Amino acid sequence: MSFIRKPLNRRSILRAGALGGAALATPTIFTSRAWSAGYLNEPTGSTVTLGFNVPQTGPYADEGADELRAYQLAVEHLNGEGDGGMLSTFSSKALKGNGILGKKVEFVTGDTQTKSDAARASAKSMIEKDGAIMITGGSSSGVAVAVQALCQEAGVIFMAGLTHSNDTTGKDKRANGFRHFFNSYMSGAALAPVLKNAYGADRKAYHLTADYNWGYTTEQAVKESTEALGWETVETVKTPLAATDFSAYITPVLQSDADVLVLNHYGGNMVNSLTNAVQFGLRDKLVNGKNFEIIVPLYSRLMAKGAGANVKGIFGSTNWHWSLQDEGSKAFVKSFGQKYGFPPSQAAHTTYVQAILYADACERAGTFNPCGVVEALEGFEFDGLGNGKTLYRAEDHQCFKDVLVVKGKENPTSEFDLLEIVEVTPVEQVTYAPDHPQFAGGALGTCNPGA
Amino acid sequence: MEILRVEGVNKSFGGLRALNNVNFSVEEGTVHAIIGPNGAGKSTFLNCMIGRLAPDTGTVMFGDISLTGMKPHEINQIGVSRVFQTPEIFDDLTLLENIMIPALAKRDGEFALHAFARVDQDAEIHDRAMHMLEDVGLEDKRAVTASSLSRGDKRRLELAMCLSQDPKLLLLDEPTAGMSRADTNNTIDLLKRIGDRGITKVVIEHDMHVVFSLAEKVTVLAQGTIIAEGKPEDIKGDPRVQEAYLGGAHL
Amino acid sequence: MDAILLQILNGLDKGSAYALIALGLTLIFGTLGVVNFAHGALFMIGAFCAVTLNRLLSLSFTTIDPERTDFLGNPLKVETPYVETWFGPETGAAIIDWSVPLAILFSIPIMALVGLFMERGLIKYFYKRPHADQILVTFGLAIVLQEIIKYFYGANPIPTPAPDAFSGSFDFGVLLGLDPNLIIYPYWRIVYFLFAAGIISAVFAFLQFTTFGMVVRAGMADRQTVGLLGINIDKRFTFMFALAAVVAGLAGVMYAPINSPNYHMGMDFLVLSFVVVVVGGMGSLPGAVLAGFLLGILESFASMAQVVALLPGINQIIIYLVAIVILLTRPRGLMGRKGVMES
Amino acid sequence: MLGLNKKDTYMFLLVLALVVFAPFLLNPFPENSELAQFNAGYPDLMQRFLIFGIFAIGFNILFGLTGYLSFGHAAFLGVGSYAGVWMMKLLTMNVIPAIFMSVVFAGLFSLLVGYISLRRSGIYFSILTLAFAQMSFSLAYSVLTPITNGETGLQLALDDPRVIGVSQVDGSIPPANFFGMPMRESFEMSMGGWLFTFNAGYYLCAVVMMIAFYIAIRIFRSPFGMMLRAVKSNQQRMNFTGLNSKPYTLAAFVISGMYAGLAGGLMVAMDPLAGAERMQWTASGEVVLMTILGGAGTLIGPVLGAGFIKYCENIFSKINDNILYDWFAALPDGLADALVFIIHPFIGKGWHLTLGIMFMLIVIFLPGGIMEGMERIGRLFKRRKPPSQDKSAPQASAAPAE
Repeated sequence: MSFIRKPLNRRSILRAGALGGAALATPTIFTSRAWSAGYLNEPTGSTVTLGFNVPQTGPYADEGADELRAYQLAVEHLNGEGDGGMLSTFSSKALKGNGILGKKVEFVTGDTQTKSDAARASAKSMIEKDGAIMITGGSSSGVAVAVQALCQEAGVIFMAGLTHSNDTTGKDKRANGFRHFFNSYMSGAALAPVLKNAYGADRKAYHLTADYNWGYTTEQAVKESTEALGWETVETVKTPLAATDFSAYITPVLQSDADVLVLNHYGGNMVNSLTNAVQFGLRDKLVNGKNFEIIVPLYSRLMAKGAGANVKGIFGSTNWHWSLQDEGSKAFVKSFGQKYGFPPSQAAHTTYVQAILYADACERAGTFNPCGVVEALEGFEFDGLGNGKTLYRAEDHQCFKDVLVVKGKENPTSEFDLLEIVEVTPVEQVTYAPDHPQFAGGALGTCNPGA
Repeated sequence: MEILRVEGVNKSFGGLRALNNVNFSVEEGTVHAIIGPNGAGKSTFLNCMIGRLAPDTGTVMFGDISLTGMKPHEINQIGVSRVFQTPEIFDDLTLLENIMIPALAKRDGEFALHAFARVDQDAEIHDRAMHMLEDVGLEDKRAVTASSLSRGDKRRLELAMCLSQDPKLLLLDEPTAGMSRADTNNTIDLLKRIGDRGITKVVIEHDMHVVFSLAEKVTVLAQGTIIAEGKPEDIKGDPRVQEAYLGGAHL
Repeated sequence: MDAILLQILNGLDKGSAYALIALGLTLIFGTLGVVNFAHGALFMIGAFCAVTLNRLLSLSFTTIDPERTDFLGNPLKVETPYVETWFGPETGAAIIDWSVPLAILFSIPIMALVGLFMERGLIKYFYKRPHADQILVTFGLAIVLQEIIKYFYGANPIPTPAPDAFSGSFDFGVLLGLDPNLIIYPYWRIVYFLFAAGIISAVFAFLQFTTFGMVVRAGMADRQTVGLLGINIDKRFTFMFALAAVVAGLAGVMYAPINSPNYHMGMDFLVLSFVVVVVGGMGSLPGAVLAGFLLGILESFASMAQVVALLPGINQIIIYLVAIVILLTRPRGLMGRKGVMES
Repeated sequence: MLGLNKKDTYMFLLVLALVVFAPFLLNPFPENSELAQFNAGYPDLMQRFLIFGIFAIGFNILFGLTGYLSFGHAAFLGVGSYAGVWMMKLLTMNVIPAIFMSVVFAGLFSLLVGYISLRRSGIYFSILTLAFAQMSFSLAYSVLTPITNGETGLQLALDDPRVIGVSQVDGSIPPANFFGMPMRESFEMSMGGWLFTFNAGYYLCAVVMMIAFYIAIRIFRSPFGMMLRAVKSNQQRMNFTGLNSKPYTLAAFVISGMYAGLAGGLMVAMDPLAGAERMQWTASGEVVLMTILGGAGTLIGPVLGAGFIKYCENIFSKINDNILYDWFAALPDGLADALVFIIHPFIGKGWHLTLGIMFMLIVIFLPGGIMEGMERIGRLFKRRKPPSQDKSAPQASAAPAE
């Protein structure tokens, strides 16, 4: 269902930019973006415009809608409206609730369609037409990497939304791009010990992997970390992204001597492959005297809903979950829940946090200049945003924080209560060297202020 | 001199023998009619000549070139044009264009990538096409889309298209089918005028009035076999022909 | 060997969906000469009939349970479906559990109406228009239909489970005297195959043995002649369109438990089902069914790890590859008539 | 002028004027007004109008003239894009070699696909092209990842060789440029409340598009173009007229494939990334829609269709409820809520719905597309004037195109 919500503020949007109202009197001014001394889309009026680029059509539209809700909430909080949400629990106190650097926060929205081309087009229009100083959002790695590269070229900051592939802060990292969300490596590193405890060290895993970039990095991460703990990988099979019926890929699993199935699938793929796997009775199977198990490395609660009861008892990892009991999470769930009537998803959380972190960095840097923001975010340590102590590592612009290992809840009390937290894997365990082979290649380059 | 020579042609469709060992030849510069009752195999015969159907056995020689196995456009390029039973014209194009296309095909061959030339500045082709339109009396309608023509006009247009190529041999499949008497007479006149150009013509016809007004030689086909051949006057009286036409009241 | 047997089962199962959709497409093409790009959307609407019935049956009233709390710390609101209070908790739960099979009955009138409205309201004005226009307008309609569904049901897949009674798997291995658990197949997928077979037989029987069907078949062969006989073929064709919609809808209803329905599931099937129709031969009903099963089985084989290792990527392109080979070597498709749609 | 007849010269000049002054024409609303939402005069969208215009013009050479409906043209655009990005990775950031190679590769690929697909006609041809394009898309997305970078899309990197350029400048990838002039360079001009942007990349696109448009006019008016229309009209008559239709259709197919490649090359010249989705069947479908919506077989129609769809995609999708409330701020609350409630499903994430409805309306009521609509409006005005003496009725259909 879609909800129509009135914005709290109904003032008309005044576009920021070199013109403001001052130019009204002057007949003609020629400016060249290449010649101006400052940086691209420098806000000179009383407002600053952020660009929220989320999937509004296509299979991830519901996640996009949740991201958009979180952004609207973040904007309210930044502008000092509402209950302030996580601003009160955030360890940095630079934000004062008067917008960013005294400028009221306005926003524009665009539709990524979960396609690299469309996402770049909509980001470009927000930069070129609406004067957005920062682009954020997205629900897939392909889009994140594509838009991140665009923002680097154009000279604005990109605060990635939901993107889990190693490449976003690995071989495709960019100086102007930052990722708060965790990644494939972290999922593998967090899951492996939990899996070992739950299922033992002598397991044979069968991987079904979505045939695209994110699938590859996730398969590699889970494979390497489980093999390090003694598991054996029997087979890895790639499944077409467009596949809807996975029976042809599930039946060979029945025939192998594997006793664990790892579904490196996300979104609709994950819903279908998990549903199919359960249909084929994999969970009731006994192999080598052990219960057959299924693992979903990256859980999305929104999508898990689509798999219904099939998720029960299945392990996976997630960036954040609304049932966390730290102050930050509680404050966020409360303010989101009161505004919209249901708890936020991890996509909503990471995008909300990204918006806050960006605002805070501008505030601390004292400028919207992307290079200043980059400097303020690099190596920034913070707490109180729902994931405990977190570091924005300077070398690759990846956030390092605790990772949640979750499993499908046996007795959910509501339609939102699908996952339970099994373990909060401490950050040390998921930290890796910037030059780790899974992240090899690529370079940040230098920040680009676009002017 | 023979311009077309058909030897031992057989053609079957499933169990049906449509043409049975047909031997036939056309003298250059004559008008040769093929007549026969419905289902006699006239159209099949024509199609075999023109490469639309491949005969099972036998040869079709045009001069000293064998037409068997040649594609329709290749057959046309060596000088054989055809008028169809239902007019085959370019419905969406103007009359002028309808005639310029065959004229261009004649001049430039089966394929020419003249993507930068301008149709409306090709004086040679334009004049030729206009001339043909005048010949068939359609010059006033040169800018009209062909689909809007009456059936008779379409037929005349198709004829003009074929003539614009100066073919050596013109095959006509019931050129007056479905026409009013007046239109038919016009067409006969037209075809007679073409005769002056020395184009050899093979006419398949139902209407004996047409046949006897035009043809110098008549071949009668019945059940896939040639049953008679000769001058029109001789054919008229041939009892086999009478019989083939079952009473043949209209002979 | 057992692996191949299993893939044949998979192929038959997948092919059931292809065959049902292609059957409907062919009925519409064969009778009305219309290329219907909204046919996938009909399949999708069918699946959402199942979702809707499930929701209707689960309509609930709310009571407050002060013992438990929700995510905001407020007392938990407990939803109890009306049917459970009307028929008692157990019968009520059973009714909800059986919502998908019940949706078969629910969807038939709905799909027939959808088909009727589509044909009378839109398609009939396009009989004489070029195929490109038909494609465009039905494609537009497909977008509109799926956006409407998305507006009401969201973009995420919605779980629509089969009745519990069908949850297990059937052991073919034991039947064949092999080891147990070697060749097992989920009950619901077997049901789907049998259901598809039933529908297909029913459609064929209907066309074969009823006067109505005979007229329609004659119409498919030669529309003008039948029109000349003074038979009102148009009304019958409207009926055929509705029938095709019902077939697509039923395929969708029964498919809902196999993969959770989402608003774009129709588009996912659309291109494939067109390929199926063309491979089978435009306008040939047996061709459509045969090609549906054939392509399903080929697709299943192509996704076997051994095959993919040999020809990387073959699982992604097999259907298209087959289509190209068939069209180049046998342009009228497996069982098509010559000259249909060739210009 | 330029070997065009008078009428075509006027049309060419009109299009030229529209393209040159597009930065003004597309920004009719002052920057601070509520209606600025509907301004389309920013570089990215203006570039897209032209690029998809080129794509549609090329597609129309095949579909509009010969009637062969290809459902796989996006594959050529994709191949062109990949070739273009590879040139930028390997050779230089100058866009000219990239665009050139895009056209060459798309041409070669379309020659292959066309040679095979053109053995069939009608819907069989459509399905063949569709199958080729879907295969290209699927493989580019997965198995061919080393060449295409799969889902992420092929993009530039700091360590690309760029043998006759530089790999990086101060830690940044050098911008795509035309002999030193960066494509993203823009001049802004403000007049009163209006802001106009003149972008280097846009004007490069404009030059290329005008050349492409000029070539299309020449093809339409050439004997070759006439032969292509003959293919559509009656292929049988054409063959019995001594013309071999196969090389004609193949040439048209390859030319339109090269146009698609040109569009792909320009796309990466403006924005150096090539994503696999641009090869998907929906992308091929989009160009079909553009052409038919605009008016297949007309010269300007496809360009208008492309503009129409890209405008919907980029403008409607960005309108959100906040903006609606801003528009209706002056109205009483209840009324504003009601209006927003009514409009809400059609904007923002509902733009697909708007597009779907527009398709249907145009196809139902204007089978000849936008061009037919304009013609009808034109006739409405003409009818009021007394008929001029030199215009006999049939003359109107004399010029078949546009």
